[in-house]
Amino acid sequence: MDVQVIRSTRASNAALVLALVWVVFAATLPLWGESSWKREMVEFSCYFIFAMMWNLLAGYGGMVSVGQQAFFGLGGYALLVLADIAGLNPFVSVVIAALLVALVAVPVSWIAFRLQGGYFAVGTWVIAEVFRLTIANVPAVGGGSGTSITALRGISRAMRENVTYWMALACVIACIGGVYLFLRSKEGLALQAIRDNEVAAESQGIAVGRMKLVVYVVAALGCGLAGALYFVGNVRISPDAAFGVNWTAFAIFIVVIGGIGRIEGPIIGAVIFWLLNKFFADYGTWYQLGLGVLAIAVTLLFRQGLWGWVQGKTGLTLFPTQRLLKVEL
Amino acid sequence: MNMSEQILQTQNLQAFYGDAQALFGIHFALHRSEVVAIIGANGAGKSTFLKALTGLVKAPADAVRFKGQAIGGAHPGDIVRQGMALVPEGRRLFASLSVEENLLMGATPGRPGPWTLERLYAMFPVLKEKRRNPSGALSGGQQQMVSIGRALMSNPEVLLCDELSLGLAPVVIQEIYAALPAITADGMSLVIVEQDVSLAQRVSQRLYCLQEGRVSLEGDSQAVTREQISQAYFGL
Amino acid sequence: MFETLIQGLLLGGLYALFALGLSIMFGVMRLTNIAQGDFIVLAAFVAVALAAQLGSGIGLTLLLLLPAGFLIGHQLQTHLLNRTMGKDPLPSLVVTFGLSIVIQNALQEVFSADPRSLDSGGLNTASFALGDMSIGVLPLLIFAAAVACTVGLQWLFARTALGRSFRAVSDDPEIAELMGLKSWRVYAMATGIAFALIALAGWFQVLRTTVAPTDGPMLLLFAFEAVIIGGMGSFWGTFIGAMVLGLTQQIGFTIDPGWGLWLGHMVFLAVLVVRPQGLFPKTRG
Amino acid sequence: MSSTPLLTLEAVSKRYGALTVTDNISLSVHRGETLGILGPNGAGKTTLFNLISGDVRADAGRIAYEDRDITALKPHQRCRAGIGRSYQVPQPFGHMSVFENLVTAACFGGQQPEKEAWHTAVEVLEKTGLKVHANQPAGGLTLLNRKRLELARALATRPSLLLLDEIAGGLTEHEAQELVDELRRIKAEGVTMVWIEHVVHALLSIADRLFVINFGAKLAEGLPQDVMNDPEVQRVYMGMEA
Amino acid sequence: QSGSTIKIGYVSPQTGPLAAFAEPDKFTLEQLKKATAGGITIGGKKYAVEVVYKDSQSNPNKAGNAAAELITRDKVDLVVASSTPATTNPVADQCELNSVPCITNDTPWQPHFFGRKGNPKVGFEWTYHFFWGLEDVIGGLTSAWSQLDTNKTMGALWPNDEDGNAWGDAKLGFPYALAQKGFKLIDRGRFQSPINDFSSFISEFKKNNVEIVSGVLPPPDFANFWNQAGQQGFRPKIVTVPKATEFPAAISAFGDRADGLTVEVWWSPNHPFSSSMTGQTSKQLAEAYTAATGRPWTMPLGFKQSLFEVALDALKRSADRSPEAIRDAIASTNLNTVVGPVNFKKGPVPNISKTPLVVGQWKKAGKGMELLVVDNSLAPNIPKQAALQAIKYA
Ligand SMILES: Nc1ncnc2c1ncn2[C@@H]1O[C@H](COP(=O)(O)OP(=O)(O)OP(=O)(O)O)[C@@H](O)[C@H]1O
Ligand SMILES: Nc1ncnc2c1ncn2[C@@H]1O[C@H](COP(=O)(O)OP(=O)(O)OP(=O)(O)O)[C@@H](O)[C@H]1O
Ligand SMILES: [Mg+2]
Ligand SMILES: [Mg+2]
Repeated sequence: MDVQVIRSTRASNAALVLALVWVVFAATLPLWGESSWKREMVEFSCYFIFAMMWNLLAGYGGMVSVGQQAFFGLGGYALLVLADIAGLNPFVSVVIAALLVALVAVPVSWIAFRLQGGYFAVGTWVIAEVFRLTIANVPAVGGGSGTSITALRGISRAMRENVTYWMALACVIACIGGVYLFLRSKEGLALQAIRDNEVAAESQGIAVGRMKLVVYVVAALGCGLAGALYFVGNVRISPDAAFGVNWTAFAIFIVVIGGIGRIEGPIIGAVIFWLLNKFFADYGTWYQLGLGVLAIAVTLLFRQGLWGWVQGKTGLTLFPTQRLLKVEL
Repeated sequence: MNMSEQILQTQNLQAFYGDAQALFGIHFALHRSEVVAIIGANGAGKSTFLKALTGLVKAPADAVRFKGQAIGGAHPGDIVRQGMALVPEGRRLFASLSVEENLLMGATPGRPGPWTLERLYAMFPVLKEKRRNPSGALSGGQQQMVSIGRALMSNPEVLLCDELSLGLAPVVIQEIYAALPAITADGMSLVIVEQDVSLAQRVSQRLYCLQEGRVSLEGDSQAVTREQISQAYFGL
Repeated sequence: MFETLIQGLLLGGLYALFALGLSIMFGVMRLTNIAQGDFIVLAAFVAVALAAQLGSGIGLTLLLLLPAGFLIGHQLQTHLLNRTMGKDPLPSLVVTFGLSIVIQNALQEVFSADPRSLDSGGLNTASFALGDMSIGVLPLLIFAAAVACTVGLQWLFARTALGRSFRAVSDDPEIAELMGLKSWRVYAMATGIAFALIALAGWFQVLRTTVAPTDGPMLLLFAFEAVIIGGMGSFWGTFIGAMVLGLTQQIGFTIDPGWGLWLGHMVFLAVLVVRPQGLFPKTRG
Repeated sequence: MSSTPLLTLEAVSKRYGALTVTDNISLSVHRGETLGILGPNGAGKTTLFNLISGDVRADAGRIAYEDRDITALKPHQRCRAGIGRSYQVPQPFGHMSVFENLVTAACFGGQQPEKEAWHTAVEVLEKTGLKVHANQPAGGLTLLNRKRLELARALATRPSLLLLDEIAGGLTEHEAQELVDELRRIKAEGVTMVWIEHVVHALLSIADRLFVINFGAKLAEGLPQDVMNDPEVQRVYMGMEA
Repeated sequence: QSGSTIKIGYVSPQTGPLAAFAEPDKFTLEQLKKATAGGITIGGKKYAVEVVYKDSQSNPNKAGNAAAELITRDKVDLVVASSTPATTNPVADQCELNSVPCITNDTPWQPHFFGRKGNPKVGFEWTYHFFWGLEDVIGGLTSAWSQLDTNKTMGALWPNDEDGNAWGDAKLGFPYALAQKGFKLIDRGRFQSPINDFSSFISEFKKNNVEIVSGVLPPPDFANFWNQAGQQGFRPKIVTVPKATEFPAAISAFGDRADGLTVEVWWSPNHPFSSSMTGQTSKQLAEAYTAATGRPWTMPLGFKQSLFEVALDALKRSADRSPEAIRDAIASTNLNTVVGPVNFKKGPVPNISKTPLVVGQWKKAGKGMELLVVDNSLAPNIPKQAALQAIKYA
C-alpha cells in the first residue's frame, strides 16, 4: 500500500526560497548597512526570540506563562557573571549563559509543573519575582541598584557591533529553523496532542511530563539567550529591568497580534511591533496607550491574530507542520 | 382537554451551522399529552432539530410555533419560561454545583407545577442520597437522571429528551421509561430522540424518522413496519 | 511577636480586599484580570476627583464610588469582556493587560504622574491602644471590611439563587441559557460586584497612602497570590490566603526587611508545591 | 485456560473520600479472550479501566501485566507496554486531523517511526470507516465519529490488550452489528479485549466471559449464559424481578 | 552628519513612576529653543540646534536603548540626560561605549560614578556629570539636625535601589559619617520597595527611641510609613525623606501631615544664581515656569535648565563639531549656571562637578506648603530663610 502524505505547500516552498535570500541579504548587512540598523536588528532579535519562545511554550505547549522574564533576566545576569566577574570573552559568555539558564530551568520546572492553567501563569510570575528579589539581595552583582557590564569597554565599536549582529542573526535563524523542524517532527505531534488533551495524550503513550520538560527547558534556553544578547547591547543591568514583567507582556503582545500557535505569528508580530516602535515611540504616553488599544482591538477583532486572519482568507501557510493524507476517492 | 390540540408545530424549519445547512424544511407537529419519538441515523439532524426548537440554534420566527406563538429564534431562556424544556445530549450538568443545586437550577424559570425536589427524589432515590455531592463525581447514569430531573424542575408543558438511554444500564433505562407515563399523566407532552428503534416504537404514539436533515418517514408508531423504517434510515 | 502577628493580620486584610474582586472574576468567568490593580488605582483617582469636584466628605465619596464601580464593571463586561469569554484564557488575559496599559497612560495624561491622596480628616493616623500596643483605626476598618465582604460574598455565592447562577454559568453558559439565564447578564452582574469591591479597595488605598498612575501592577501580584493560595473561586480561601501572605511578609520584614517579600513568595510557592489546587479549592454549596 | 493470564488485578481498591469505588477487586484476563464488564451506572467500571490504564492510581492492591508488576507505571508506559484504551467520553486531540490523531497514537503508543505510523494510521482509518474524514479536525466530528476515533486511536497504538469503554452506545442496530464484526476481526488477530458495555446484546455476541461489578465489588463472574442467568445479576442490572 | 545642524540627544523619564522629574522638560526645551533661535557658532561656523527628545519610560533598559538609538540612528553630536541613576547611568554607559560626549545631572555623584564602576584615578573618557554628593547631603542634614536638641538617634529607611544603596553604603554613605558625628544609627537593612507595611520598622524605631528619621523613599512608601507612624504613635522630631518630599505635588498629597518635613534642597527660587542661557535669575525662572504652565516651581526645573546651559556653553567653545573637540570643551567647562558654578576639573573625582546643597523645611503657608531654607552651612551664599523646627503633633 502506498501512503502519500503532503507536508508542504506551494507557498511554503516559495517562503523557503525567500527566506534563503533574506538570510544572505541579512548576513551581509554589516558590509553595507548603517550601524543603527545593526543595533535595531539586535534589539528586535531579542524581542523576537523571546516571543518565539513564548509562542512555543504557550501556543504549542499549552503552558501560558507570565514568568518567562525569569530566564531573560537570568541570561543577563549569567552574562554579567561570566564576562565581568569570571573574565570570559563576552560573546562566548552569551552562549554559555544561555546553557546555564537552561540548566536552572530544570529544577524550576519541578515547582512550575505542579501548577496548571491560571495557577501556572501566576506561579511562574512569582518564580520570576523570587529570582528578582534574590538577585537584588546579592551585592556582588550590584544588588538592587544594578551595575554596568564593563567587559565590552575595551572592544572596538565596529567589532562589537558586527559580532553582536551576526550572533543575533544566527540566533534568529536557529530559533525559527529549530522550532520549525521540531514542530514538524513527531515530537511536534506529541506537543500538539498535549495541548489538546493532556490526559488522552498520556494514555496514547506520550511521556507528557518529559515532553513538557523539554519544551520548558528549550524555551528557557531561548529566553536566556535573548536576555544575554540583549545585555551585550544594553550594557546596564538591574534586577527590576531584567526581570520586569513587561518582557513577557511584550512577548504576549507580539504573539497575539501575529497569531498564536503558528510560527508566522511572532514573525509578523515582531515586524509590526518594530514598525510601531519606529514611528510612534516618541509619542510617549499616547504611544503606550495606542499599543494597549491595539492589543485589545486585535484580540477582539482577529481572534487568531493577523496571520490567522490572512490564513483564514487565503489558506496561506508558510511553515506547514500538518500532515495531509492524500486520499484517493 | 382536547387531545388533538397541537401544542407545537414547525413549518418548513431550516437550520444552519455557519454556512452548512443541517435541516432542510422540517414539518412537525406535537399534540398535548402525546409522546413522539424521533429516530434517524447519526448525523441525521435530530439533535439539531431539538436545538432549533429550544433556541440553541437559530431559526426563523414563524418556523416554530409553540402554543400558537411564533418562537423560532427566541432566546432559550424565554422559550423555557413558556414551557418547553430540553434534556440535552450528553447530560451537560453543572459540574461545580451539587446535585440538588443542579436540580434547583432547573427551577430558575419559576413555573409552578407538580414537579418539586420531593417528587423527583421519590422517582430517583439515588439522587436524594447524593444530593450534596458535586455532580461531576456521579456516574453516567446518575448524571442522566439529574439531567432529566433538572429539565422537569421547570415544569414544562413539552419536554424534549435527546438520547435518553445513551450509556445507561438496562435497569435504569427501564426505570426511566417506566417513569414516562407518570410524567405525561399531568398533560405533559414528550419528544424523545431514541437510537433504539424498538424501544422508541414501544413508548411513543407517533414517530418521525429523519434522514440528512429531512423527514423521511412519519407515522403511527405501532403501524410503521421494520422495512419502512430501515428504508427511511438509509434512504435505500 | 504578638504585635507582628496583629500587624500581619491587618496587612492580610488589605490584601484580601485587593483580592476579592479578582477572586470573583476568576471564579465566575475564569477571567484573569491583569488590570485589577490599575482599576483600583483608577477608583482611587476617581475618588480624589469626586472629592475635589463636589467637595464631598469621604463617606459621601464612597457612597458615590460604589455604584459607579458597579456600573463601570457592568458596562465593561457587557461591551468588552463578554467578547473575550470562552475556553481559551488568552483573549481576556490580553484584553485586561491592554486595559492596564491604557489606564496607566490615560491617568498619567489626565492627572499627571503626581501621587494623590484623599484627605481622610485624620482617620489615616487615628489609633487606639491595646495593651502597650497601638492599633490604627484605618487598618482595622480595612480588616473589618474585608471580613464583611468575604462573609457577604460567601453567603451570596453559596446560599442564594444569584450565587448558584454565577456558578452554573461559569460551568456551562449554553446550558445555563436553557435554564432561563442570560449568561452575559450574569457575567455583567459578577463583574459589577467585583468592581464595586475594586472601588472599595481603591477608596481605602487612597485613604491609607498616596496613589500614582503607575502603582497598579504592584497591587496585583499580592492579590493574585492571595487568590491562588486560597484556591480559586473560594472566598474564605482568598481571605485565608491573604492572611497567610500578610503574616509571612510581616514575619519576614521583622526578621530582615530585605527578604520579607521574598519570604511571602516562597511561602506561596511552598503552599502550591504541597497543595497545587490551593488550600480551599472551589466554592461548594 | 492454562497459560498465565495477560493481566492480573490482585485485591485492587480505590476510594474517593468516604466512597469506595473499587472494592478489593481481583481479576484475570487471559490471552486472546474477550472479557465483558457489566454493572449498573456508577458501579465503578470506568474507574476499573482508569486503574488498569494508570489514569488513576490504586490505593491498594497490585496490577500485573505480562508477568510484570505495572502498579507504579505511568499511563504512557502502560500504553507502550501494550495496553490501549478508549474513553467513555471521547477525548480526541481536537485541533489535529483524524489522521494525525492516529499517527500520534502509532508513533508514541505503538512506538513506530513516523513513516510506518502513517501506514498503521491508514490501515486503521480503513478498518474503522474514518478514511473520508482523514483530514478533518477531530474536534469537528459528530459524536458517533468521535467514538469511532476513540476505537481507532486505541487500535493505532497496536495494543495487545484493548480496553473499550461503551463504544456501542448510541449506535443504530445496523451500526452496532458492524462494530461487532469489526471487533471480531480484531479479536481474530489475537488482541485481548476488555469491553464495558450497556448494549448487552452486542456484548453478548462476542464476549467469552463476563465480569459484573456492583458498588465497586465483584457481583458475578463466569461464562456469559451463566452470568446472565444469575438471579442477582438479573435483579441488579437487568431490572428483572426474580 | 546633517550639514549645519547640531543635534543634542536628550533622555528623560517622561512616563512611568519617575515622570515627576521630567515635568519641566517641555518648558525647558521651549526656553532652549528661544535661546538658540538664531543658531550657535562652533569653530567659526554657524549651526542650528536641534534636540532629539527620548523617553526612558523610567526604565533603565529603555534609557540605554534610547541613548543607543540617539547615537546610531539620530547620530547626535552630544547626549544629555538627567533624573536619577535609572536614567543617567545607562545613558552614560552607552555613550562611553560608543565614544560620544555626554553630560548628565540630577543623580548624586557617587551612585553615578561608582555605580558605573568608575575608577577615581582614571575617570571616564566621554561622560561628565554634575550634582551634589552624599558627603554634602550628610553634612547638610546633620548640620541642620543639630539645630535641634535631640538624642541624635536616627532611624533609616533606605530601600534596595540605586539611591537607597548609595545613601546606606557602609563606607561612602551615611553609616560611617553619622558614626563620625556622634549619631546613633538604627538601620534595619535595605528593603524591597514598594512595601505595604512599615510596622516592623516603626516598632524597632520606637523601641530605640528614634527621634530623627531619614531615608530615600518613593511617595507611596513614605505615605505608608508616615500614616502608620501616626497610627502606631511614633512621633519623631525630625523627618527627612528626599524623593517623596521633593515635589510640591507629592507634598500636597500629604496635606497637613507635610508640615515640618525636611528635605535637602538642590535648587530653589531662593538660590542666588542666574542662567547663562537666558539670563533669568532663579526667581525669574521659577516665575516664568509658573506663568507658562500654571504649576508651582520644582527642583528639577533648575537642573534641566543648567543641563542645557552646560551643553550650549561647551558646544560654543568647541573647536569643531567632532566628538573629541566637544568632549574637550566639556572637560574644560567653567560656567556659572542657575544651579551654581560647574567645573569638571574641580570635582572630587575626574569628570564630576559638585553643585551646592542646602536643607529646607516644608512649612504651612496659607492653603499650601512652602519650602524654606533652614540650613546653609555648606553653601553660605544661599540665604537661610528660617530656623529648623521640630515637627508639631496635634
Ligand atoms: N456544532 C456544530 N457545528 C457544525 N456542524 C454541526 C454541529 N453540530 C452538528 N453539526 C452537523 O449537523 C448535522 C446534524 O447533526 P445532529 O447532531 O443534529 O445529528 P443527530 O441526528 O443528533 O446525530 P447523533 O445521533 O449522532 O446525535 C451533522 O451533519 C453534523 O455534522
Ligand atoms: N473523581 C471522582 N471523585 C469522586 N467520586 C467519583 C469520581 N469519579 C467517579 N466517582 C464515583 O465513583 C463511582 C464509580 O464511577 P464510574 O465512572 O467508575 O462508574 P461506571 O461504572 O463507569 O458508571 P457508568 O456506567 O455510568 O459509566 C460513581 O459513584 C462516581 O460518582
Ligand atoms: Mg444527536
Ligand atoms: Mg463509565
